[in-house]
Amino acid sequence: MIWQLDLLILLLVVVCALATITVKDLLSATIIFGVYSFLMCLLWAEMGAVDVAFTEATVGAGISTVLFIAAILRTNRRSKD
Amino acid sequence: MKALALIATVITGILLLYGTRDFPAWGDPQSPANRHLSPYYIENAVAETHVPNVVTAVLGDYRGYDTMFETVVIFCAGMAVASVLRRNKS
Amino acid sequence: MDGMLQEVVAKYNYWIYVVLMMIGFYAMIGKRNLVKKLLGMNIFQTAIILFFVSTGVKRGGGIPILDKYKVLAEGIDPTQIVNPLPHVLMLTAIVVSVSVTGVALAVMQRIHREYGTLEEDEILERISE
Amino acid sequence: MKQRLERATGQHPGDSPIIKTSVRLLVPFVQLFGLYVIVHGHYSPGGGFQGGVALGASFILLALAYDLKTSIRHFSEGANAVLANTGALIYTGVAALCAVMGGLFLDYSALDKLIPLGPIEWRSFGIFLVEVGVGLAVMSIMVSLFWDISSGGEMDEGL
Repeated sequence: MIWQLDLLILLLVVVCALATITVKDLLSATIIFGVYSFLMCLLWAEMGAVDVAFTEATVGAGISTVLFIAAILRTNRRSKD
Repeated sequence: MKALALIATVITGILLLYGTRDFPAWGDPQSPANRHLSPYYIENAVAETHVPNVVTAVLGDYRGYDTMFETVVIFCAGMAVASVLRRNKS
Repeated sequence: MDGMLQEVVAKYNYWIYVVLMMIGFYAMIGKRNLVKKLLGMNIFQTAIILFFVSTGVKRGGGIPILDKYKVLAEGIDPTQIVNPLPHVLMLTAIVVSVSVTGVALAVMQRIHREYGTLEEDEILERISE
Repeated sequence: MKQRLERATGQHPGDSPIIKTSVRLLVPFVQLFGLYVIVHGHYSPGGGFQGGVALGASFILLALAYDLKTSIRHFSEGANAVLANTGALIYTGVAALCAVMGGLFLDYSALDKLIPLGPIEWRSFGIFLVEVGVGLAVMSIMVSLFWDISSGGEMDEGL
Protein backbone atom coordinates (compact mmCIF):
# COMPACT_ATOMS: atom_id res chain seq x y z
CA MET A 1 0.00 0.00 0.00
CA ILE A 2 1.68 3.19 -1.24
CA TRP A 3 -0.32 6.16 -0.03
CA GLN A 4 0.91 8.60 -2.71
CA LEU A 5 -0.34 6.28 -5.47
CA ASP A 6 -3.57 5.76 -3.58
CA LEU A 7 -4.24 9.50 -3.28
CA LEU A 8 -3.36 10.14 -6.93
CA ILE A 9 -5.76 7.46 -8.21
CA LEU A 10 -8.52 8.67 -5.90
CA LEU A 11 -8.21 12.24 -7.19
CA LEU A 12 -8.21 11.01 -10.81
CA VAL A 13 -11.35 8.98 -10.08
CA VAL A 14 -13.14 12.06 -8.76
CA VAL A 15 -12.09 14.09 -11.82
CA CYS A 16 -13.35 11.33 -14.14
CA ALA A 17 -16.68 11.13 -12.30
CA LEU A 18 -17.16 14.90 -12.58
CA ALA A 19 -16.30 14.80 -16.29
CA THR A 20 -18.74 11.93 -16.86
CA ILE A 21 -21.72 13.84 -15.57
CA THR A 22 -20.83 17.24 -17.09
CA VAL A 23 -19.94 16.31 -20.70
CA LYS A 24 -22.86 16.97 -23.07
CA ASP A 25 -21.90 14.40 -25.71
CA LEU A 26 -23.17 11.06 -24.42
CA LEU A 27 -20.64 8.99 -26.38
CA SER A 28 -17.78 10.92 -24.76
CA ALA A 29 -19.42 10.51 -21.36
CA THR A 30 -19.53 6.74 -21.89
CA ILE A 31 -15.86 6.56 -22.87
CA ILE A 32 -14.90 8.61 -19.82
CA PHE A 33 -16.97 6.22 -17.76
CA GLY A 34 -14.83 3.39 -19.15
CA VAL A 35 -11.73 5.23 -17.96
CA TYR A 36 -13.38 5.67 -14.57
CA SER A 37 -14.01 1.91 -14.39
CA PHE A 38 -10.40 1.10 -15.19
CA LEU A 39 -9.13 3.50 -12.53
CA MET A 40 -11.52 1.90 -10.06
CA CYS A 41 -10.15 -1.52 -11.04
CA LEU A 42 -6.61 -0.25 -10.37
CA LEU A 43 -7.70 0.99 -6.96
CA TRP A 44 -9.15 -2.41 -6.03
CA ALA A 45 -6.10 -4.29 -7.25
CA GLU A 46 -4.03 -2.00 -5.06
CA MET A 47 -6.28 -2.75 -2.06
CA GLY A 48 -5.69 -6.51 -2.48
CA ALA A 49 -9.13 -7.37 -3.90
CA VAL A 50 -7.86 -9.09 -7.05
CA ASP A 51 -11.09 -10.92 -7.85
CA VAL A 52 -13.19 -7.78 -7.63
CA ALA A 53 -10.66 -5.91 -9.77
CA PHE A 54 -10.78 -8.61 -12.45
CA THR A 55 -14.56 -8.58 -12.47
CA GLU A 56 -14.66 -4.80 -12.77
CA ALA A 57 -12.15 -4.86 -15.63
CA THR A 58 -14.20 -7.36 -17.62
CA VAL A 59 -17.66 -6.08 -16.73
CA GLY A 60 -17.44 -2.37 -16.01
CA ALA A 61 -14.91 -1.44 -18.65
CA GLY A 62 -15.81 -4.11 -21.19
CA ILE A 63 -19.42 -5.23 -21.41
CA SER A 64 -21.03 -2.22 -19.74
CA THR A 65 -19.33 0.29 -22.05
CA VAL A 66 -20.25 -1.71 -25.13
CA LEU A 67 -23.89 -1.91 -24.03
CA PHE A 68 -24.00 1.84 -23.41
CA ILE A 69 -22.49 2.59 -26.84
CA ALA A 70 -24.95 0.25 -28.55
CA ALA A 71 -27.92 1.88 -26.84
CA ILE A 72 -26.67 5.42 -27.51
CA LEU A 73 -26.17 4.75 -31.21
CA ARG A 74 -29.75 3.45 -31.43
CA THR A 75 -31.13 6.58 -29.70
CA ASN A 76 -29.93 10.18 -29.38
CA ARG A 77 -26.30 11.06 -29.02
CA ARG A 78 -26.79 14.60 -27.71
CA SER A 79 -28.05 15.48 -24.29
CA LYS A 80 -29.30 18.86 -23.18
CA ASP A 81 -27.46 18.97 -19.87
CA MET B 1 -34.98 22.23 -9.66
CA LYS B 2 -31.20 21.94 -10.01
CA ALA B 3 -30.63 24.08 -6.92
CA LEU B 4 -32.99 21.84 -4.97
CA ALA B 5 -31.10 18.75 -6.14
CA LEU B 6 -27.80 20.35 -5.16
CA ILE B 7 -29.10 21.23 -1.70
CA ALA B 8 -30.40 17.70 -1.13
CA THR B 9 -27.07 16.23 -2.27
CA VAL B 10 -25.04 18.51 -0.03
CA ILE B 11 -27.21 17.77 3.01
CA THR B 12 -26.85 14.01 2.42
CA GLY B 13 -23.10 14.42 1.99
CA ILE B 14 -22.73 16.39 5.21
CA LEU B 15 -24.69 13.76 7.13
CA LEU B 16 -22.48 11.00 5.74
CA LEU B 17 -19.29 12.96 6.48
CA TYR B 18 -20.53 13.41 10.03
CA GLY B 19 -21.08 9.64 10.16
CA THR B 20 -17.48 8.89 9.21
CA ARG B 21 -16.34 10.28 12.57
CA ASP B 22 -17.26 7.02 14.26
CA PHE B 23 -15.54 4.77 11.73
CA PRO B 24 -12.43 2.78 12.59
CA ALA B 25 -9.23 4.06 11.01
CA TRP B 26 -8.70 2.98 7.39
CA GLY B 27 -6.77 -0.30 7.15
CA ASP B 28 -7.06 -1.18 10.83
CA PRO B 29 -6.62 -4.98 11.28
CA GLN B 30 -8.58 -4.87 14.55
CA SER B 31 -11.71 -3.17 13.17
CA PRO B 32 -15.04 -4.95 13.89
CA ALA B 33 -15.53 -6.04 10.27
CA ASN B 34 -12.19 -7.85 10.32
CA ARG B 35 -12.57 -9.58 13.67
CA HIS B 36 -15.93 -11.26 13.49
CA LEU B 37 -16.39 -13.94 10.80
CA SER B 38 -13.56 -13.70 8.31
CA PRO B 39 -10.77 -15.22 10.50
CA TYR B 40 -12.72 -18.50 10.40
CA TYR B 41 -12.79 -18.43 6.59
CA ILE B 42 -9.09 -17.57 6.28
CA GLU B 43 -8.00 -20.25 8.73
CA ASN B 44 -10.28 -23.10 7.68
CA ALA B 45 -11.25 -22.61 4.03
CA VAL B 46 -8.18 -24.32 2.59
CA ALA B 47 -8.35 -27.25 4.97
CA GLU B 48 -12.08 -27.79 4.44
CA THR B 49 -12.29 -27.38 0.66
CA HIS B 50 -8.73 -27.70 -0.73
CA VAL B 51 -9.16 -24.49 -2.76
CA PRO B 52 -6.25 -22.03 -2.38
CA ASN B 53 -8.29 -19.04 -3.56
CA VAL B 54 -10.34 -18.15 -0.49
CA VAL B 55 -12.71 -15.93 -2.46
CA THR B 56 -13.69 -18.80 -4.78
CA ALA B 57 -14.12 -21.15 -1.83
CA VAL B 58 -16.45 -18.76 0.01
CA LEU B 59 -18.29 -17.85 -3.22
CA GLY B 60 -18.92 -21.41 -4.34
CA ASP B 61 -19.27 -23.34 -1.12
CA TYR B 62 -19.99 -21.38 2.04
CA ARG B 63 -22.20 -18.81 0.32
CA GLY B 64 -23.57 -20.92 -2.50
CA TYR B 65 -27.07 -19.53 -2.17
CA ASP B 66 -25.78 -16.04 -2.99
CA THR B 67 -24.18 -17.22 -6.20
CA MET B 68 -27.18 -19.33 -7.17
CA PHE B 69 -29.58 -16.43 -6.95
CA GLU B 70 -27.06 -14.19 -8.68
CA THR B 71 -27.25 -16.57 -11.64
CA VAL B 72 -31.02 -16.41 -11.43
CA VAL B 73 -30.86 -12.60 -11.47
CA ILE B 74 -28.74 -12.60 -14.64
CA PHE B 75 -31.12 -15.10 -16.22
CA CYS B 76 -34.11 -12.92 -15.37
CA ALA B 77 -32.33 -9.87 -16.81
CA GLY B 78 -31.85 -11.67 -20.12
CA MET B 79 -35.50 -12.72 -20.15
CA ALA B 80 -36.64 -9.18 -19.32
CA VAL B 81 -34.57 -7.56 -22.07
CA ALA B 82 -35.82 -10.05 -24.65
CA SER B 83 -39.44 -9.57 -23.66
CA VAL B 84 -39.19 -5.77 -23.56
CA LEU B 85 -37.43 -5.27 -26.88
CA ARG B 86 -38.38 -8.08 -29.26
CA ARG B 87 -41.38 -7.40 -31.44
CA ASN B 88 -43.96 -9.92 -32.53
CA LYS B 89 -42.89 -11.08 -35.96
CA SER B 90 -46.24 -12.46 -37.10
CA MET C 1 -2.83 19.77 15.62
CA ASP C 2 -1.10 16.42 15.66
CA GLY C 3 -4.33 14.65 16.53
CA MET C 4 -6.09 16.38 13.64
CA LEU C 5 -3.43 15.25 11.19
CA GLN C 6 -3.80 11.70 12.43
CA GLU C 7 -7.57 11.97 11.93
CA VAL C 8 -7.07 13.18 8.34
CA VAL C 9 -4.64 10.37 7.51
CA ALA C 10 -7.01 7.77 8.98
CA LYS C 11 -10.17 9.05 7.30
CA TYR C 12 -9.38 10.79 3.99
CA ASN C 13 -10.34 7.71 1.95
CA TYR C 14 -13.84 7.73 3.42
CA TRP C 15 -14.26 11.41 2.61
CA ILE C 16 -13.39 10.83 -1.04
CA TYR C 17 -15.89 7.95 -1.19
CA VAL C 18 -18.57 10.30 0.13
CA VAL C 19 -17.66 12.87 -2.55
CA LEU C 20 -18.00 10.19 -5.26
CA MET C 21 -21.36 9.16 -3.88
CA MET C 22 -22.53 12.77 -3.90
CA ILE C 23 -21.56 13.12 -7.58
CA GLY C 24 -23.57 10.05 -8.50
CA PHE C 25 -26.54 11.11 -6.39
CA TYR C 26 -26.60 14.57 -7.95
CA ALA C 27 -26.54 13.06 -11.44
CA MET C 28 -29.44 10.78 -10.51
CA ILE C 29 -31.77 13.51 -9.26
CA GLY C 30 -30.49 16.67 -10.99
CA LYS C 31 -29.83 15.68 -14.60
CA ARG C 32 -32.71 15.43 -17.07
CA ASN C 33 -31.26 12.97 -19.58
CA LEU C 34 -32.04 9.33 -18.83
CA VAL C 35 -28.63 8.03 -19.93
CA LYS C 36 -26.99 10.57 -17.64
CA LYS C 37 -29.15 9.31 -14.80
CA LEU C 38 -28.03 5.75 -15.51
CA LEU C 39 -24.35 6.79 -15.56
CA GLY C 40 -24.93 8.51 -12.22
CA MET C 41 -26.46 5.35 -10.82
CA ASN C 42 -23.41 3.36 -11.91
CA ILE C 43 -21.11 5.87 -10.20
CA PHE C 44 -23.21 5.61 -7.04
CA GLN C 45 -22.92 1.80 -7.13
CA THR C 46 -19.16 1.83 -7.61
CA ALA C 47 -18.76 4.28 -4.73
CA ILE C 48 -20.68 1.97 -2.41
CA ILE C 49 -18.77 -1.09 -3.62
CA LEU C 50 -15.52 0.82 -3.04
CA PHE C 51 -16.59 1.57 0.52
CA PHE C 52 -17.44 -2.08 1.21
CA VAL C 53 -14.16 -3.37 -0.23
CA SER C 54 -12.22 -0.83 1.80
CA THR C 55 -13.70 -2.14 5.07
CA GLY C 56 -11.76 -5.35 4.50
CA VAL C 57 -8.35 -3.78 3.96
CA LYS C 58 -5.60 -4.46 6.47
CA ARG C 59 -2.39 -2.46 6.36
CA GLY C 60 0.37 -4.74 5.12
CA GLY C 61 -2.02 -7.60 4.36
CA GLY C 62 -1.52 -10.01 1.46
CA ILE C 63 -4.04 -11.02 -1.20
CA PRO C 64 -6.47 -13.84 -0.29
CA ILE C 65 -4.83 -16.53 -2.43
CA LEU C 66 -2.92 -18.84 -0.14
CA ASP C 67 -0.16 -21.40 -0.48
CA LYS C 68 -2.09 -24.66 -0.07
CA TYR C 69 0.57 -27.01 1.27
CA LYS C 70 2.12 -24.42 3.57
CA VAL C 71 -1.28 -23.58 5.07
CA LEU C 72 -2.16 -27.27 5.50
CA ALA C 73 1.15 -27.92 7.24
CA GLU C 74 1.52 -24.97 9.59
CA GLY C 75 -1.69 -22.88 9.54
CA ILE C 76 -1.95 -19.16 8.94
CA ASP C 77 -2.26 -15.91 10.87
CA PRO C 78 -5.55 -14.17 9.87
CA THR C 79 -4.14 -10.66 10.37
CA GLN C 80 -1.70 -11.17 7.48
CA ILE C 81 -4.42 -11.65 4.83
CA VAL C 82 -7.05 -9.10 3.78
CA ASN C 83 -10.65 -9.89 4.65
CA PRO C 84 -12.19 -11.98 1.80
CA LEU C 85 -15.83 -11.63 2.86
CA PRO C 86 -16.52 -8.11 1.42
CA HIS C 87 -14.92 -9.22 -1.85
CA VAL C 88 -17.40 -12.09 -2.20
CA LEU C 89 -20.40 -9.91 -1.43
CA MET C 90 -19.29 -7.15 -3.79
CA LEU C 91 -18.59 -9.62 -6.62
CA THR C 92 -22.30 -10.42 -6.52
CA ALA C 93 -23.13 -6.70 -6.43
CA ILE C 94 -21.12 -5.99 -9.60
CA VAL C 95 -22.91 -8.80 -11.42
CA VAL C 96 -26.29 -7.45 -10.38
CA SER C 97 -25.22 -3.96 -11.47
CA VAL C 98 -24.51 -5.06 -15.04
CA SER C 99 -27.90 -6.82 -15.19
CA VAL C 100 -29.60 -3.66 -13.99
CA THR C 101 -27.73 -1.63 -16.62
CA GLY C 102 -28.87 -3.97 -19.38
CA VAL C 103 -32.52 -3.90 -18.37
CA ALA C 104 -32.46 -0.12 -17.95
CA LEU C 105 -30.96 0.37 -21.43
CA ALA C 106 -33.66 -1.89 -22.91
CA VAL C 107 -36.41 0.12 -21.23
CA MET C 108 -34.74 3.32 -22.45
CA GLN C 109 -34.80 2.10 -26.03
CA ARG C 110 -38.47 1.27 -25.66
CA ILE C 111 -39.12 4.79 -24.35
CA HIS C 112 -37.24 6.26 -27.30
CA ARG C 113 -39.26 4.15 -29.70
CA GLU C 114 -42.47 5.37 -28.09
CA TYR C 115 -41.77 9.09 -27.54
CA GLY C 116 -38.76 9.89 -29.76
CA THR C 117 -36.67 11.48 -27.04
CA LEU C 118 -34.77 10.69 -23.86
CA GLU C 119 -35.13 14.04 -22.09
CA GLU C 120 -37.33 13.82 -19.04
CA ASP C 121 -39.25 17.11 -19.50
CA GLU C 122 -40.04 16.40 -23.14
CA ILE C 123 -41.33 12.94 -22.27
CA LEU C 124 -43.58 14.49 -19.61
CA GLU C 125 -44.89 16.96 -22.19
CA ARG C 126 -45.70 14.17 -24.66
CA ILE C 127 -47.50 12.21 -21.97
CA SER C 128 -49.67 15.16 -20.92
CA GLU C 129 -50.68 16.01 -24.50
CA MET D 1 -27.14 0.90 -37.66
CA LYS D 2 -24.28 1.27 -40.13
CA GLN D 3 -26.26 3.86 -42.07
CA ARG D 4 -27.12 5.76 -38.92
CA LEU D 5 -23.46 5.84 -37.88
CA GLU D 6 -22.52 6.95 -41.38
CA ARG D 7 -24.92 9.86 -41.18
CA ALA D 8 -23.63 10.83 -37.74
CA THR D 9 -19.92 10.79 -38.54
CA GLY D 10 -19.93 11.43 -42.30
CA GLN D 11 -17.68 8.51 -43.22
CA HIS D 12 -18.01 4.81 -43.74
CA PRO D 13 -17.23 3.03 -40.46
CA GLY D 14 -15.52 -0.16 -39.57
CA ASP D 15 -15.11 -1.89 -42.91
CA SER D 16 -11.32 -2.02 -42.92
CA PRO D 17 -9.61 -5.35 -43.68
CA ILE D 18 -7.07 -4.72 -40.91
CA ILE D 19 -9.74 -4.82 -38.20
CA LYS D 20 -11.46 -7.85 -39.73
CA THR D 21 -8.27 -9.89 -40.05
CA SER D 22 -6.97 -9.04 -36.61
CA VAL D 23 -10.32 -9.85 -35.00
CA ARG D 24 -10.46 -13.17 -36.85
CA LEU D 25 -7.03 -14.01 -35.46
CA LEU D 26 -7.83 -12.71 -31.98
CA VAL D 27 -11.16 -14.44 -31.30
CA PRO D 28 -9.83 -18.01 -30.69
CA PHE D 29 -7.29 -16.71 -28.20
CA VAL D 30 -9.93 -14.71 -26.33
CA GLN D 31 -12.04 -17.87 -26.09
CA LEU D 32 -9.07 -19.90 -24.90
CA PHE D 33 -8.37 -17.28 -22.25
CA GLY D 34 -12.00 -17.42 -21.13
CA LEU D 35 -11.81 -21.19 -20.72
CA TYR D 36 -8.53 -20.84 -18.82
CA VAL D 37 -10.07 -18.31 -16.45
CA ILE D 38 -13.02 -20.62 -15.71
CA VAL D 39 -10.91 -23.74 -15.20
CA HIS D 40 -8.11 -22.05 -13.26
CA GLY D 41 -10.40 -20.15 -10.90
CA HIS D 42 -9.29 -22.28 -7.93
CA TYR D 43 -5.69 -21.17 -8.07
CA SER D 44 -5.75 -17.63 -9.42
CA PRO D 45 -8.16 -14.69 -9.61
CA GLY D 46 -11.06 -15.59 -11.82
CA GLY D 47 -13.95 -17.98 -11.85
CA GLY D 48 -17.16 -18.69 -13.65
CA PHE D 49 -18.42 -15.18 -13.96
CA GLN D 50 -15.26 -13.53 -15.28
CA GLY D 51 -14.55 -16.39 -17.69
CA GLY D 52 -18.12 -16.34 -18.95
CA VAL D 53 -17.88 -12.63 -19.63
CA ALA D 54 -14.61 -13.13 -21.53
CA LEU D 55 -16.21 -15.90 -23.63
CA GLY D 56 -19.19 -13.69 -24.37
CA ALA D 57 -16.89 -10.78 -25.24
CA SER D 58 -15.34 -12.85 -28.04
CA PHE D 59 -18.72 -13.14 -29.80
CA ILE D 60 -19.43 -9.46 -29.15
CA LEU D 61 -16.07 -8.65 -30.76
CA LEU D 62 -17.12 -10.67 -33.79
CA ALA D 63 -20.38 -8.76 -34.00
CA LEU D 64 -18.58 -5.42 -33.68
CA ALA D 65 -15.95 -6.09 -36.34
CA TYR D 66 -18.16 -7.85 -38.91
CA ASP D 67 -21.88 -7.49 -38.34
CA LEU D 68 -24.63 -9.06 -36.30
CA LYS D 69 -25.40 -11.72 -38.93
CA THR D 70 -21.89 -13.20 -38.67
CA SER D 71 -22.12 -13.38 -34.91
CA ILE D 72 -25.51 -15.10 -35.09
CA ARG D 73 -24.20 -17.52 -37.70
CA HIS D 74 -21.36 -18.58 -35.41
CA PHE D 75 -23.52 -18.87 -32.29
CA SER D 76 -27.15 -19.38 -33.21
CA GLU D 77 -30.14 -18.08 -31.29
CA GLY D 78 -31.34 -21.58 -30.47
CA ALA D 79 -27.95 -22.60 -29.07
CA ASN D 80 -27.90 -19.40 -27.07
CA ALA D 81 -31.22 -20.15 -25.39
CA VAL D 82 -30.28 -23.79 -24.78
CA LEU D 83 -26.91 -22.89 -23.23
CA ALA D 84 -28.40 -20.23 -20.95
CA ASN D 85 -30.93 -22.70 -19.59
CA THR D 86 -28.31 -25.45 -19.31
CA GLY D 87 -26.03 -23.22 -17.26
CA ALA D 88 -28.73 -22.29 -14.77
CA LEU D 89 -29.85 -25.92 -14.68
CA ILE D 90 -26.34 -27.25 -13.93
CA TYR D 91 -26.13 -25.07 -10.83
CA THR D 92 -29.54 -25.94 -9.44
CA GLY D 93 -29.15 -29.54 -10.60
CA VAL D 94 -25.92 -30.06 -8.68
CA ALA D 95 -27.48 -28.41 -5.64
CA ALA D 96 -30.59 -30.58 -5.83
CA LEU D 97 -28.50 -33.72 -6.45
CA CYS D 98 -26.72 -33.04 -3.16
CA ALA D 99 -30.09 -32.94 -1.40
CA VAL D 100 -31.20 -36.15 -3.15
CA MET D 101 -28.03 -37.96 -2.14
CA GLY D 102 -28.78 -37.35 1.50
CA GLY D 103 -26.87 -34.19 2.34
CA LEU D 104 -28.02 -30.63 2.66
CA PHE D 105 -28.93 -28.43 -0.33
CA LEU D 106 -25.61 -27.26 -1.89
CA ASP D 107 -23.52 -29.44 0.45
CA TYR D 108 -21.21 -30.99 -2.15
CA SER D 109 -19.61 -33.51 0.21
CA ALA D 110 -22.83 -35.59 0.00
CA LEU D 111 -21.91 -36.45 -3.61
CA ASP D 112 -19.23 -38.72 -2.18
CA LYS D 113 -21.81 -41.54 -2.16
CA LEU D 114 -22.07 -41.28 -5.96
CA ILE D 115 -18.36 -41.49 -6.82
CA PRO D 116 -16.08 -42.04 -3.84
CA LEU D 117 -13.34 -39.42 -4.06
CA GLY D 118 -13.42 -38.23 -0.47
CA PRO D 119 -15.67 -35.48 0.89
CA ILE D 120 -13.06 -32.70 0.80
CA GLU D 121 -12.11 -33.42 -2.82
CA TRP D 122 -15.81 -33.43 -3.68
CA ARG D 123 -16.23 -29.99 -2.18
CA SER D 124 -13.43 -28.73 -4.44
CA PHE D 125 -14.88 -30.49 -7.46
CA GLY D 126 -18.42 -29.33 -6.72
CA ILE D 127 -17.23 -25.71 -6.78
CA PHE D 128 -15.73 -26.42 -10.21
CA LEU D 129 -19.00 -27.89 -11.57
CA VAL D 130 -20.92 -24.90 -10.29
CA GLU D 131 -18.47 -22.46 -11.87
CA VAL D 132 -18.92 -24.16 -15.24
CA GLY D 133 -22.68 -23.67 -14.94
CA VAL D 134 -22.29 -20.01 -14.06
CA GLY D 135 -19.87 -19.52 -16.97
CA LEU D 136 -22.28 -21.02 -19.53
CA ALA D 137 -25.24 -18.99 -18.30
CA VAL D 138 -23.32 -15.71 -18.15
CA MET D 139 -21.80 -16.19 -21.61
CA SER D 140 -25.16 -16.73 -23.32
CA ILE D 141 -26.96 -13.99 -21.42
CA MET D 142 -24.26 -11.39 -22.14
CA VAL D 143 -24.28 -12.22 -25.87
CA SER D 144 -28.07 -12.10 -25.98
CA LEU D 145 -28.13 -8.76 -24.12
CA PHE D 146 -25.78 -7.30 -26.72
CA TRP D 147 -27.78 -8.72 -29.64
CA ASP D 148 -31.03 -7.34 -28.31
CA ILE D 149 -29.77 -3.89 -27.37
CA SER D 150 -27.65 -3.27 -30.46
CA SER D 151 -30.38 -4.29 -32.91
CA GLY D 152 -33.41 -3.05 -31.00
CA GLY D 153 -34.82 -6.56 -30.79
CA GLU D 154 -34.95 -7.08 -34.55
CA MET D 155 -31.88 -9.35 -34.74
CA ASP D 156 -31.20 -8.42 -38.37
CA GLU D 157 -28.80 -5.48 -38.67
CA GLY D 158 -26.66 -4.77 -35.69
CA LEU D 159 -24.12 -2.22 -34.68
